[in-house]
Amino acid sequence: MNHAPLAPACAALLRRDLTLAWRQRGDIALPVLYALIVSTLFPFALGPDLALLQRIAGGAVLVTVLLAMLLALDAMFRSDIEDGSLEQLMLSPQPLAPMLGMKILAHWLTTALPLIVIAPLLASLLHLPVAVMPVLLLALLLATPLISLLGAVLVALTAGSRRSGMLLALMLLPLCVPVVIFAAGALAAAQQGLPWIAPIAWLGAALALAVVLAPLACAAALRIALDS
Amino acid sequence: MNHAPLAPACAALLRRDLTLAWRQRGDIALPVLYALIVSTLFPFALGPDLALLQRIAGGAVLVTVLLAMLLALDAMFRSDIEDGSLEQLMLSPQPLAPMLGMKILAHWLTTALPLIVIAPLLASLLHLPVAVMPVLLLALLLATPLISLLGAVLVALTAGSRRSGMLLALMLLPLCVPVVIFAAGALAAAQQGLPWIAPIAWLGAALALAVVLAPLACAAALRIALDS
Amino acid sequence: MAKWIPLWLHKLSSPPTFYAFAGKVRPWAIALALILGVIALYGALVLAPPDYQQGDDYRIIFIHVPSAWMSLFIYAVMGVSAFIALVWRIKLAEVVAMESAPIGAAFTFITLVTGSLWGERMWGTWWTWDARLTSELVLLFLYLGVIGLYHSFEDRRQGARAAAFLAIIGIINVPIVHFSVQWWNTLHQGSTVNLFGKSHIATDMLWPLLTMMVATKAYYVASLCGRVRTDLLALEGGKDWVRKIAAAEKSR
Amino acid sequence: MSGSFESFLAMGGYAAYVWPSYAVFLLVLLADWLAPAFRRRRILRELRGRMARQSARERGKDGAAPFPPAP
Amino acid sequence: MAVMTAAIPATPLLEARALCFHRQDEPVFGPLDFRLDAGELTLIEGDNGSGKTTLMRILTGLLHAEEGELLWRGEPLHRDRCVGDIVFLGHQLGLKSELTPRENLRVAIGLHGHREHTDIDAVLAQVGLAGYGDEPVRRLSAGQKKRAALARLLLIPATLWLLDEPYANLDRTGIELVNRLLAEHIARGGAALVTSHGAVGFHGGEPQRIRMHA
Amino acid sequence: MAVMTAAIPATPLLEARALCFHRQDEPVFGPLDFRLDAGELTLIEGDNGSGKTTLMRILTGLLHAEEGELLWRGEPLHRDRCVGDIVFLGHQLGLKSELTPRENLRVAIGLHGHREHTDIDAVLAQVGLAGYGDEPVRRLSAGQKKRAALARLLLIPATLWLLDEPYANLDRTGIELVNRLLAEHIARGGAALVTSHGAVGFHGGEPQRIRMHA
Ligand code: HEM
Ligand SMILES: Nc1ncnc2c1ncn2[C@@H]1O[C@H](COP(=O)(O)OP(=O)(O)OP(=O)(O)O)[C@@H](O)[C@H]1O
Ligand SMILES: Nc1ncnc2c1ncn2[C@@H]1O[C@H](COP(=O)(O)OP(=O)(O)OP(=O)(O)O)[C@@H](O)[C@H]1O
Ligand SMILES: [Mg+2]
Ligand SMILES: [Mg+2]
Repeated sequence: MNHAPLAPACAALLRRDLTLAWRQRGDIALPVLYALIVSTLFPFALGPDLALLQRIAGGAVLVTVLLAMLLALDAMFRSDIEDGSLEQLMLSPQPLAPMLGMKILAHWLTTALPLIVIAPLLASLLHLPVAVMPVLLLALLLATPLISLLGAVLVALTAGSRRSGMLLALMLLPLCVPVVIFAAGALAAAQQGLPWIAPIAWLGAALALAVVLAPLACAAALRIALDS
Repeated sequence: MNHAPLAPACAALLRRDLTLAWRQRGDIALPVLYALIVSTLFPFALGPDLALLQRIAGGAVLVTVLLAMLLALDAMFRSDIEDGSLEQLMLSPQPLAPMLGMKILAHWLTTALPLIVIAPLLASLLHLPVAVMPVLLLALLLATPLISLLGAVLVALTAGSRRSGMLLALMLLPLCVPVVIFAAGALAAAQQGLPWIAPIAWLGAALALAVVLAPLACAAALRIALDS
Repeated sequence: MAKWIPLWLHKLSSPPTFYAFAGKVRPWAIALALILGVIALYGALVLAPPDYQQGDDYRIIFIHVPSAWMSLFIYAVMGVSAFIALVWRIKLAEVVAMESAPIGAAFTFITLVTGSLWGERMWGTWWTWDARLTSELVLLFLYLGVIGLYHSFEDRRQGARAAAFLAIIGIINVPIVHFSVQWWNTLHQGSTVNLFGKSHIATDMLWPLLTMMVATKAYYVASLCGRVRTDLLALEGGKDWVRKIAAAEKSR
Repeated sequence: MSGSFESFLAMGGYAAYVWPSYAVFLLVLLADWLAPAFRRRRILRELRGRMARQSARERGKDGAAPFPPAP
Repeated sequence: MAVMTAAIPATPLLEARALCFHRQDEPVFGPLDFRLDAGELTLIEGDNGSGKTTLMRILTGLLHAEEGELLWRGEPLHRDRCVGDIVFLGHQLGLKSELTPRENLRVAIGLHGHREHTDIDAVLAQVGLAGYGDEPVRRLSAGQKKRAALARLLLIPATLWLLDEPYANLDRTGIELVNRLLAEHIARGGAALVTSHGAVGFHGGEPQRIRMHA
Repeated sequence: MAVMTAAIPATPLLEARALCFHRQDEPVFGPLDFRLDAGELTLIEGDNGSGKTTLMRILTGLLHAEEGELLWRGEPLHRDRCVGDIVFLGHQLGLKSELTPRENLRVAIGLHGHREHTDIDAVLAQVGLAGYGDEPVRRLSAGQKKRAALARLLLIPATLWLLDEPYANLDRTGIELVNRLLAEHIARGGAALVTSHGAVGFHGGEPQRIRMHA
């Protein structure tokens, strides 16, 4: 008997999730398209007042991207639970936390990354000043993995329950608020030409912590949630 | 053999969908909560500038509500397809169009209605003037069933395809834009104290047409989509 | 179960024993809460003089502050018993944690509403997104999340464990609520009451506040006893002692 | 007395803020106090239902009832 | 066949003539000829992947075969003509897992109509689900779910039963139950097409067989 | 038992002592005692809803039984001790329907490790899926899906196989295939717990039986 070592197992899982995402690329594109729709509808809903749009652009892009991510979060483990793949994963001789870390990574790569890529487009649809763009991207690069990681823990907690949707949203809101506050703080500072390092540094610190702890918490939560 | 008459069949189906929605009420509440989250995050993202918030309130609530509806649209037939219930429905001795009409009605009742109920709350979170509230509600009452009906046709068309998510969003966007334009037009007019009847009347006319045609189109689309 | 738990505690944590015990504690606790509550209300509304700056408006403090304290205190109790529940799988700890949540949510809600009413007068707005207010709102969401998670599982014990996990994660919010006025500059005022040092508040305003604090604690104990009893019935539905109660209730 | 009582009710002109606060406090706690009583009744009712269902199942098992002999 | 039909009628209930099905130009099953009369039971046999499920879905009208003819009571099979007279039980049971068996059956009755002299409670007891009528289907075991789906057959009026592996997941008494239900249905003048891999002893003689070749 | 184990070892592979399971205080199955040694096949029998699937999920460690003891190689069964040595095939096959059988198997190997002297193509041919390796699982028939899931058993190293109704949906050759796989696994010194409703002829003698009572 030769049990599989960790690294190839991680690679196999990551590759599986990416392949699956590619096979169903229409569904990955969904958050991106929702974000696009929102950004397109805004000018229509608010009227084409340039100064107004510019004023809200940073915040609107931020909220839109995070919201689009939340959309996809719910599905993180759903199909794996439904077709029994998660059981098989939990029965494999691998530590669960790094495996879940891989799943979270795959999720971030397939939902957040495309959103970050089109964020400049969204921002320019709303006439965000070009100078603020790098700060927006930096904020997103830190905020989105944070949401993925924290969200995964909550999704895992609700995995075994049936009324998952509402609960998830309920529990996510408190998590999103601080993230949005810091990210929007950085944006606002940048837009006014003030230093914006401090809030970004806070986000970075939180991310570092989450990268270490979230997969462990996620594994624990999943064990609890599926024991029924 | 006594085949079931139409009215009780409609009632049975409507009742089933409402019971299901009630059993999974957490999932129905999801759009509502997403709408709440968005409305809560906006002030964070934009800063608590009262005049600014007031300015965008109407449009933001409109976009938020429609977006939340779109979220739930995708799931309209999904579970029925997965567990074989849709097959059973299509094999029942009932005309498909009224049956689907019932499903659309149930969908509207369970997703749009709660959203409309909390719309005043969302609007007041964003400090929308009270005088505009009735217009907002009227616009939503006409716009949401329109989106439900049109959306159902598109969902039916993409039901059989794998990449349904993206396709759906792509096809929905052009449908949403005019609806948002008219509804936002009415809101803007009301906010400025101008007559707002005309755009509302257009929405009403479109709704009347959609109520008649959409279920038929939906039935045809579903037959095509599932023949594989 | 851990060996070091004293025998009487071990015995008490058996559901039927605790059911009986809570049934005895409850009337005493609620009586204490009512008596102290009435005294405190009298002191608050009648005896305490109007504030020289705020007039009579400040009387909201006698509701707002004890409720705010309770909202944090109950969360701490919930967090600790959630930890015990997860580590030692003690049924009673699960129940105490889960049944604390609705009471805590009630106090949090009261804090938010009274604070808003007060803020409407003092700050000219009923809501701003400052750190204390926001973190208190987050506290409410955490309570609601715990309640929702608990009830969304079919198996109650499993739900209790999942919700306990959430409660433990959320405990970081408690110091944030408390220290937010120091860490960020907020509209909300800082500490005025200091239990161990000198308080910056007149004595005839202080004693109703402290009495109300004790009254709310007593109320918490009473309410918790009632709720735990109810939840134990649901949890132990298969056991004979519960079935006897069920059968007896029917014949009544 | 009635005058002072009225002034007491008026709360120095802030009645609209003070009394709702106290009302919310009392009402919310009252609701919290009453909720378990209702839940208790429901739990016991459901438990009696479950007991009845169980005995129905037992009966079904003993009597080999599910499958009457084929005609 | 020891059934109670008067005589083989001139026009069969269902008839297939040189029926072929292709998926993307790959043949799924070859030309197939068979006829099925009221009061007749037919077994479809074939290896895994030989097209049994596909054939069933064609017969329900959900799938469309381009080649060959399919006649329902002598006329080309079309949804409007056969609908309500055919009931299908496939690999997917068509039960809502959040509803109870009772609620699921009530919906089926609402949609398909109610067969005379049947009622939900009696039928649930008949399929061995007494006491499970108010449990969400999600909580039933695999075999119990299958039984709940079988209960639907008994409650709605339909002449032709299309059963795709009705025996899967059932225990001995369950298998016996299906056999008895089929025998009663046939005796009542109904017809049934059944796929199965197991060796199943039908009541009332040897059924007609259709062999599928992959 | 006509198997090739040297002698019955002192500590059994798996042993259950007075194992009970309750769901919300309702008993699902009663006190159960059994032991399973390496090189032994055990059949779990019971009616629909008697708790076979539940028992399997407990043995995998996914579910937790509060009463009774469960020993794995003499020590209390715990995930860390048994993981990787137990493989489970349940009502849900654990295949991703968008991936091909080959891709699904590759993931399984990545997670569980590779048994010596096996390769995917050979195994696919062995279970009768030659030519279907690159078709998405979604497009396979019910029996073909089951075969793809069986292929996983052959590729990964595990001592104990827990098979929940492995015969469902399989045709005759498929049933024969499962029997052969079981016989080989036993001969190799593995152990298996199998639930089934059908009368199945194992190779190599009569298996031990556990009867579940609802
Ligand atoms: C919605 C608005 C408000 C919320 C959510 C809120 C929340 C809180 C919380 C959570 C505490 C307890 C802090 C702790 O124990 O660490 C507290 C204490 C307090 N609040 Fe508020 N508050 C609000 C509005 C107000 C207003 C408008 C005032 C008066 C101007 C006020 C005055 C006080 C005072 C005096 C304390 C006691 C501070 C101490 O001694 O520690 N609050 N509030
Ligand atoms: N949705 C689909 N798309 C493409 N091919 C399919 C699809 N479903 C089945 N097939 C293929 O069509 C053939 C017949 O499948 P079908 O499901 O009808 O077989 P079956 O006889 O029911 O087998 P089983 O006994 O395993 O249920 C198989 O080769 C299968 O791979
Ligand atoms: N998720 C669940 N929640 C609650 N009860 C359940 C759940 N799953 C199964 N049950 C109940 O537990 C009992 C045992 O179910 P189990 O699935 O173990 O039976 P089984 O022996 O596998 O039956 P089958 O032969 O039909 O597959 C049944 O009475 C069933 O109704
Ligand atoms: Mg098939
Ligand atoms: Mg089973």
